[in-house]
Amino acid sequence: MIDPALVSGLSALMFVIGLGGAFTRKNAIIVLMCIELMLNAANMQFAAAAVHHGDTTGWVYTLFAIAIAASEVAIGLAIFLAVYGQHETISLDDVDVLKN
Amino acid sequence: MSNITTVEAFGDGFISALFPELMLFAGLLLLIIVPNLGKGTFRIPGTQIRLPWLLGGTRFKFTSDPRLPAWIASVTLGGAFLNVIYVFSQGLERVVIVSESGKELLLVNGFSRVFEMIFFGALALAAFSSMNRLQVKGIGSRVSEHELYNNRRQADFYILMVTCALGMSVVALAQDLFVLFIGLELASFSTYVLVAFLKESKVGVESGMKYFIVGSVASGVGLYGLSMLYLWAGSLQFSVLSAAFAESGTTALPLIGIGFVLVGFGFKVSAAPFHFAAPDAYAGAISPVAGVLATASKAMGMLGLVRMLLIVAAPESSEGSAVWLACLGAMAAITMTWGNLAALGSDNPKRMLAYSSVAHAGYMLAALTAVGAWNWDATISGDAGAAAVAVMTALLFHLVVLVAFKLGAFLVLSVLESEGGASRLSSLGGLAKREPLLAVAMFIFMISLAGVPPMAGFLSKLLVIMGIVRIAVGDMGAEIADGGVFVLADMHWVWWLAFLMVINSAISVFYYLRVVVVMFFDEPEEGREGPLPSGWQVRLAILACVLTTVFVGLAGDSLIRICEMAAQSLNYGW
Amino acid sequence: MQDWISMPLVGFPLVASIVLLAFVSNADASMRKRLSDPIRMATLVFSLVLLAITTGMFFQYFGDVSWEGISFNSYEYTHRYNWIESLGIHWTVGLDALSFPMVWLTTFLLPVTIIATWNEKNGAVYFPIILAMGGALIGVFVALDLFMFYVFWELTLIPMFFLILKWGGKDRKYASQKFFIYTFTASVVMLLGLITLYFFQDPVNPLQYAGSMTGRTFDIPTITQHALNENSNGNWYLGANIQKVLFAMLMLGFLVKLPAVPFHTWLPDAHVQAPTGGSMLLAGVMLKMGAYGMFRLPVSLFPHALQYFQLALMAIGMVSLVWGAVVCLGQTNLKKMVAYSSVSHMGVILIGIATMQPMGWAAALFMMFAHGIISPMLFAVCGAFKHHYHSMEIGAMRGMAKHSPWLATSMMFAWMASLGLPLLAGFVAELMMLIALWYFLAAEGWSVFWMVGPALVLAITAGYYLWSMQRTIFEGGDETQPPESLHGEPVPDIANPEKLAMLILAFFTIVFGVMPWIALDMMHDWTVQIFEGLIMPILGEFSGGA
Amino acid sequence: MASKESAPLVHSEWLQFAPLIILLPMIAFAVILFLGRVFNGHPFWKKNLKEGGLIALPVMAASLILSLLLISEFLKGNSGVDQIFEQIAWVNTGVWGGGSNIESVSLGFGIYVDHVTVMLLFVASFLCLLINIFSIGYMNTDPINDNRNHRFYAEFVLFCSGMLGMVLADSFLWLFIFWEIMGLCSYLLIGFYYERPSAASAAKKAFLTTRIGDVFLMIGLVMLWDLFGSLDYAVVFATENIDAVAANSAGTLQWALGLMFIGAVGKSAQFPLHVWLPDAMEGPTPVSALIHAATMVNAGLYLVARMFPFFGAESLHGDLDDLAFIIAAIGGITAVMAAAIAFVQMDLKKVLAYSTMSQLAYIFTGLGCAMYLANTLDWHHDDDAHYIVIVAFGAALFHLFNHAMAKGMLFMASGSVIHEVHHAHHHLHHHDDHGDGHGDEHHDDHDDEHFDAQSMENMGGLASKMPITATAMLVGSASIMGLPLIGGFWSKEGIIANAWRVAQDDPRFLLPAMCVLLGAAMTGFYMSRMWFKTFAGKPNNEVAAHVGPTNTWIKTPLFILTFVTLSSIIFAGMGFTHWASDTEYSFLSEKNLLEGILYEMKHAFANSDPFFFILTYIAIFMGAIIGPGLAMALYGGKLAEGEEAKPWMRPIIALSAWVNKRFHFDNTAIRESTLATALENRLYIDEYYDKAMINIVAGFSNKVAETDAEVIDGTVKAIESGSQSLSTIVRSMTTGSARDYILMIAVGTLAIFLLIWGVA
Repeated sequence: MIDPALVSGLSALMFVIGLGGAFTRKNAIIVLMCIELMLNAANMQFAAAAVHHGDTTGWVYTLFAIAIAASEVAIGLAIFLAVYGQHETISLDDVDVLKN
Repeated sequence: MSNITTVEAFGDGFISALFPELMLFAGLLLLIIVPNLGKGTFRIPGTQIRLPWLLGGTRFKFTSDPRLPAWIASVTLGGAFLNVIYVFSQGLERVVIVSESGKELLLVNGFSRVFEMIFFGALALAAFSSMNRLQVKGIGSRVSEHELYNNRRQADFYILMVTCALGMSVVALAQDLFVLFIGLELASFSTYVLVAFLKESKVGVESGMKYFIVGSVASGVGLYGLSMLYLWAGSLQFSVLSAAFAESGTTALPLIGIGFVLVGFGFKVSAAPFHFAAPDAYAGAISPVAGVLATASKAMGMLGLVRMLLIVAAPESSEGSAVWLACLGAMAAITMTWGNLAALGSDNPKRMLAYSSVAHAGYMLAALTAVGAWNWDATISGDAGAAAVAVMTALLFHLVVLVAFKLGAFLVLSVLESEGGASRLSSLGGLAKREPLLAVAMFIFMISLAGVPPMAGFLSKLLVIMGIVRIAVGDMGAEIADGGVFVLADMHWVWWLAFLMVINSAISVFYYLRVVVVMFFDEPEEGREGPLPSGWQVRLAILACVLTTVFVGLAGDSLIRICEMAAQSLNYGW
Repeated sequence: MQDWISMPLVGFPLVASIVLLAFVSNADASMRKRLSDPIRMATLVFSLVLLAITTGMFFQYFGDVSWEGISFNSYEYTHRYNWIESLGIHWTVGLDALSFPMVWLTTFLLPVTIIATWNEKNGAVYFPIILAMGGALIGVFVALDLFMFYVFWELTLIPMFFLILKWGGKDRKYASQKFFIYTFTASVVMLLGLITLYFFQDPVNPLQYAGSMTGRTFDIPTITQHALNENSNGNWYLGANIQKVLFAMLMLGFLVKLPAVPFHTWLPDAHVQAPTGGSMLLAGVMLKMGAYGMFRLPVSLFPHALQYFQLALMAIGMVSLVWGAVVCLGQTNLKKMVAYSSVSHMGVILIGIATMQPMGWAAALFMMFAHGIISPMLFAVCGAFKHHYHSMEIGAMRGMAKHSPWLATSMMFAWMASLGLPLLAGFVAELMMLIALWYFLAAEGWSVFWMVGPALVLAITAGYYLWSMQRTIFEGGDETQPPESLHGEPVPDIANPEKLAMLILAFFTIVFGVMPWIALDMMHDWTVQIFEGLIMPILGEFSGGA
Repeated sequence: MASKESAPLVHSEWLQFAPLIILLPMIAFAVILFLGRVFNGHPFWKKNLKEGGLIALPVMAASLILSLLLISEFLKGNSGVDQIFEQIAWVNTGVWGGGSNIESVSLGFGIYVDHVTVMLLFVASFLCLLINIFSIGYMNTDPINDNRNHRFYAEFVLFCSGMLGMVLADSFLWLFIFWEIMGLCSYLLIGFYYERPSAASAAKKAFLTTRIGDVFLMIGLVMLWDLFGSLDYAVVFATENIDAVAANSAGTLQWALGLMFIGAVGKSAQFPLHVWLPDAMEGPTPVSALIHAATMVNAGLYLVARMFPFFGAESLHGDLDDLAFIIAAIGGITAVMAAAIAFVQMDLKKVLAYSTMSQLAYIFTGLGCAMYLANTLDWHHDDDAHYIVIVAFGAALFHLFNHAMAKGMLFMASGSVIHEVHHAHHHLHHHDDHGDGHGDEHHDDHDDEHFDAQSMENMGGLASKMPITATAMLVGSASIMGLPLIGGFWSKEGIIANAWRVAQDDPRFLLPAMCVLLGAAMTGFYMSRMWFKTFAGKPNNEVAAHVGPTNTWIKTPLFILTFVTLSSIIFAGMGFTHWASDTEYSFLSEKNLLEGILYEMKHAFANSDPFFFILTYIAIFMGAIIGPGLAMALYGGKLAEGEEAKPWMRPIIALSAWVNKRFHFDNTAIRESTLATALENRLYIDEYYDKAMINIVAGFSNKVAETDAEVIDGTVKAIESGSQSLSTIVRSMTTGSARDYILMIAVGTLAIFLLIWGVA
């Protein structure tokens, strides 16, 4: 069995990649993917912790988190679609009517 | 803590304990079903027999009324609100809902009830006042009665409102950090969509996208923090976490976890530097929604912070929590100053209110810092427990009355919006001539926001400052009476947060007053001379806000007592 | 004794004005015009009722009150209701030798202001606001609860803000905001000081009227008594450092309100832009709030700190006195000049306080009162000038003695009263201030040259007033064309209500100039007792126990 | 509410009515002002009541009668100090002067009558009445004054009230209060012709200049207050109080008195605060007579005379001599300076104004010398010294009396001349186009044309046309010049003698002594010059030739005053110099009238001390021969053909004509010299003051106003604009790109992470 610590470390790496990607990429879809990466990092950590503590609640948390991530994607894509309809771009840098 | 009733989920007493929430659930079902009722028929497959099916088809006159969802939502939310108040007036019945395995899931007590009051009240007002002013074709268009009747998105809007309320109430009740998180996400998703609801306008979708994407990142960080806490403690039950902290709260892992969770809630309360999406979101969203963001949503974030920091991470004699105290203090200072400075030059009333809401978040964070501060300063003991209750009381009071005047201000803007936009300060021009009563209402909201007596905003700010100073002074008064000698430096440093808050209130007067000046001094914009088109609902809502603002400001004692009770019932060891 | 009589003093005008305003706000423009006259009459009657009440109080109609014998920290017509019990906040009203003259002054100025600005435009709204202003001002003076005091303190800003904003001059937008923000900023610092003071009470042995949630009280008499007990033991109430800090925080609020140099720049702007009625109340009563607050709180509670800051206060007072007067010399705007003269006169009050002599305090108290009668007249004159000549520039209209003898006479009278002509009210205060100042200097062993500054201000004051009179009342005659701003219309003299107001003000200026004892006898016991109770123990201590 | 202390020690029953002397005019002020405003222009008001003149007249008469009754009571043997103790406790308060109790103090009003009071009370009430009479003749016949004379009379009576109040008040404080009321009236009266810019500016100048003095007076009073704890004469003059003060703070007392003296300098128009007096001649002539010759300017002298008990106090022996010297020196300098400026003035009233200044300076010198003597001689025990001191003080007061009478008369006479010249001018130039009566148009010619009715260039040879006026003027001039046996001679000799007596003692006093001696000659010159230029010689122009006699209202006071001035010897003989100054001395108690007169004669002309014998004759020689002689040589001359002066003036005119013929010399060079130019420009003092005002005061105030606007208010504005630009910076960080927002979240997260990592 894989050492939960390693999984934890991997999740930390994923989290950092996700967070880093979120503010370096312009395309909203990619940013959304980065966010998913962050959520999945948390999921992995939950799973690892569940194993570590031998507690099943962690798995429940993971399942719920996946559901949350899924609905988040659904909402996000719907919004991006609407944004594209109005702005004709989903580049985060170019959608800046509102500022200051 | 003795009189807590334990109820298993869906067991005996579950319904009576969670009656308001179940009301919301019922309302949600009605909202989904009722507007869809029509003359639709169901053809039995293979036959030509059409059975009346009632769903779909040409709608009944009754169900096709676009005001119907609004009414359902308003009645549901309002009913829940009144129910909460009723429950409150019947004395506090504390109920804890546990899972089959005995884990505490939800706790019904005064504290959660007060927050539900805030959530339901704000959302009920927002729903009620959106009834006849919801925009269809983007900011700037006027909605004819006819267009309104054909708008089927009405139902979606109010469904989201109610789900939002449901999510929030879960946050209020949660006794498990993950349950709290799920409630938070439910409410958040609803608000993301509500903000983006004006998908026919550029600003609408843009604000929605920004709010969504930034909020998602923040909640991602928060969730990761949760996972770290779980990794550390093996459970996300408040009781477990609290005990674990009391034992060994100084290690890095849980503290970093707390810090990450702070980010998640920090976004909700729009604390600097997590507030950036807020002004854009407020500016793009329709005003009642912005009002909800500024009041209910913020209260929800605040609630999370209180739960996290005070229940989980601030056990007695915990040296390590001083770290997050410093974080929080710095955040409070930066937030209030940032918000006020930014609002100072803002020409968009909605952005201005957004920044002012950032500033108010700063004040509340300062109060929270003070609550956290009483624990580890050696000179402060004595009535510090009562002092912490006092600050919590102030915090709750502030959140409650904020609904009245912050939401009220947004509702006034919403009246202007329904005429054709409220994104320039000049759109408020000459309001005093056009609608004197509306202008007076806005004036009252503004000075209340600024903290000018005798409005509720003054009392709330006073309570916060008093709470902070009380913590800072501690029991020096008693020791002076015993012959002790002190200097100013003996006071806890949170006193300087009170000082900063006072200075910030002074700065804030500037931009609030500018709104007043524009209303009472400037001429109306071209083509906006006459009285405003709007129905009675929003005006009634505004009137309610005005009355609350003034009445609470003049006689806030009973509300203070309610908040005090709530603060005392926070299930923590004082 | 009808103790309740002090209640309607506050409630009545506020409620009346809100009712009237609510009534008016439902009326359309033409209706409003028609309503203007009855509302004006109604506010006049209301304000006269208030005046009758306070005057009746003075003549002991409502109970046997010996106004001459009210000692320090005892109050007449006190009344206390629970307001916000959890915080120890009560609706407490009461009158003493310090507040009664101010309350009477306020109720006196209300009808006079209404009469003086009888023809103000949009009267249906204007007069109720004036009434509300009066109610708020009275509230400040009768409040015996820190919270209530602060509430009314800030409440006064709102009507004044609207008076300036709606009825003011060209730059009213700027002036009204500056006025509001500037004074608000100072008073929130004061508020923090008040709250800190509040929490330095001992919750273990709570004082009377303490709040259920806090164990402390906002009750001024209780706190004052407590502080008096502590201070007269020779201890520093709350300790040296904290006393000084709190003193400074409270003082900041009051100094800005007073206003003292360098916190005065809101005043000229506010005055120049404010309408006549606003200016009259602003200069007549509102500035006195600062001095009143000083006496009520810092001086009464923190005598040690007063002693410590004595020289600083003296310096600020001196600078205000001289600075205000010198700036006046350089003004060409009539109202601005008068506004700066107020700054100068408020310096007298500050010096009076800083002398720490019963006489100096009596001088300050009397100055508050005297200036409260004289400065409204100054501003009434300025307002009439503006009203008739559509200009505020000195020299815009000359030879007024010819065209507008009434206005010219009023102006000369008011100017002379303000420059401290004997037998008019202002002189008494200035004289007493000088004597007290000399006592201070002599006690400190300072040179007489320090007297030259304040005394020379009397000459400077005469200088700018005479200079302005030379260019307004005198000169010209037939050769001077009326100012261009009149567009060739005939030059009118002031209207009858204005004449009446001027006469009333002039009459009382003379009455209190010739018979200052009416007010001074009331203040005598108070000043002497507060000195004996608070200052003397300290002074004994400081002079090496001698 | 006024607490009344009752310790009635009222000596005289008339003393109870003394407050009426002040109150009556004050009431009249209100009455006249009110009626005047109501009935302005009404024929009854105008013709029968003379626009208030006939209301003022009985009031002033009543005041005079009450004063005389008071004086008579006083002289009847109730010598010593009389006082109404029944005071109004005006201000009650407390002061802390160390120790453990608070002294209760009160500032009250009461009446105080002593020798000095009585003397000045008579001067004031007597002259006020006469000037009131004169005014009715003068003001009401000048159409320019139509419909505004009520203002004149109102202010006039208020002034009188102030003057009488000042004299009767029982404390320095109330002296000051009434003093200021006089100042106000003086301001109003000088600015009576408010439409003239010159009058407006003169009024302002008068008020401001005296106000500067008042400031110091006030400081002095305050210091005095601190020393004595009161300003009541009864308290401050009490020997035990003075002793107590003398023991500790004689120096402070000298400072206090010195500062008070500055007030007197301002009020009595002494150098360097003299600049207002000549300008004040812008007021109507009765005003000049009243304020600037007879009464108000005496207030300063009165104040100094009131200080005498300090100088005379035994315990202060030798402590105040510096101040006495300063008083004398200021007097000496002003005497010469004013006289010199008077040389070149062409304006009749200005000559008199400078003359007033100069004569007041004499009195100051006299007072200074008397005070020096009182302060340095052991006069309480040594009878000779006592006599010297008393006479020295008395001489100064006597000169005050003589000067007031003479100068009042001179001003009225000059007013009469001006009045008639003006009328003649009118008659001559405007007769045709003013057929339809005297209307407001008169304003025009009064201002517009360059005819100056006050200039001596437009007079000359009037002796025959205005005999009464000329006589009055002659007597008045003689009195001022100190021609033997007439009026001021008696007092002036005394002042000069005392100055030299002191100079023998203290060489510092040589300055005032020389000045007064020189001044005698100068007085002789300019007064003669004025008379000859006005009344002798031939009319200078057509206008002067058409001057007619004056009316009865004007003549009456001139007539009375001529006699008073001429009978000065009788007053002297009655021992004026004694009883005016010595509280112990009783009228005619030692000598009868004839003895008194003979004694004075002997004392003046045949002094046993050779020094003073010679000095007397030098003074007479300078004042009565050199001065007038020079004036005759330059300005004397016969009247025009056919004109005949009254017999008593004929020899003088003839003499002047002879001297003129015999000794006439060309003075063009002198007239054009630098000194003369400087004198014509009033020694440039006014210019310097103006420059100082503009450059220093105005410059300073502009700087201060600038600082106020730019630094103090600038700071406020900078805070405002600074926070606005800060706001712009802060808001610009909300770039609009969601990427940046996420970045900020990441940064915040990182910060929290690092902070916690670092600590934990």
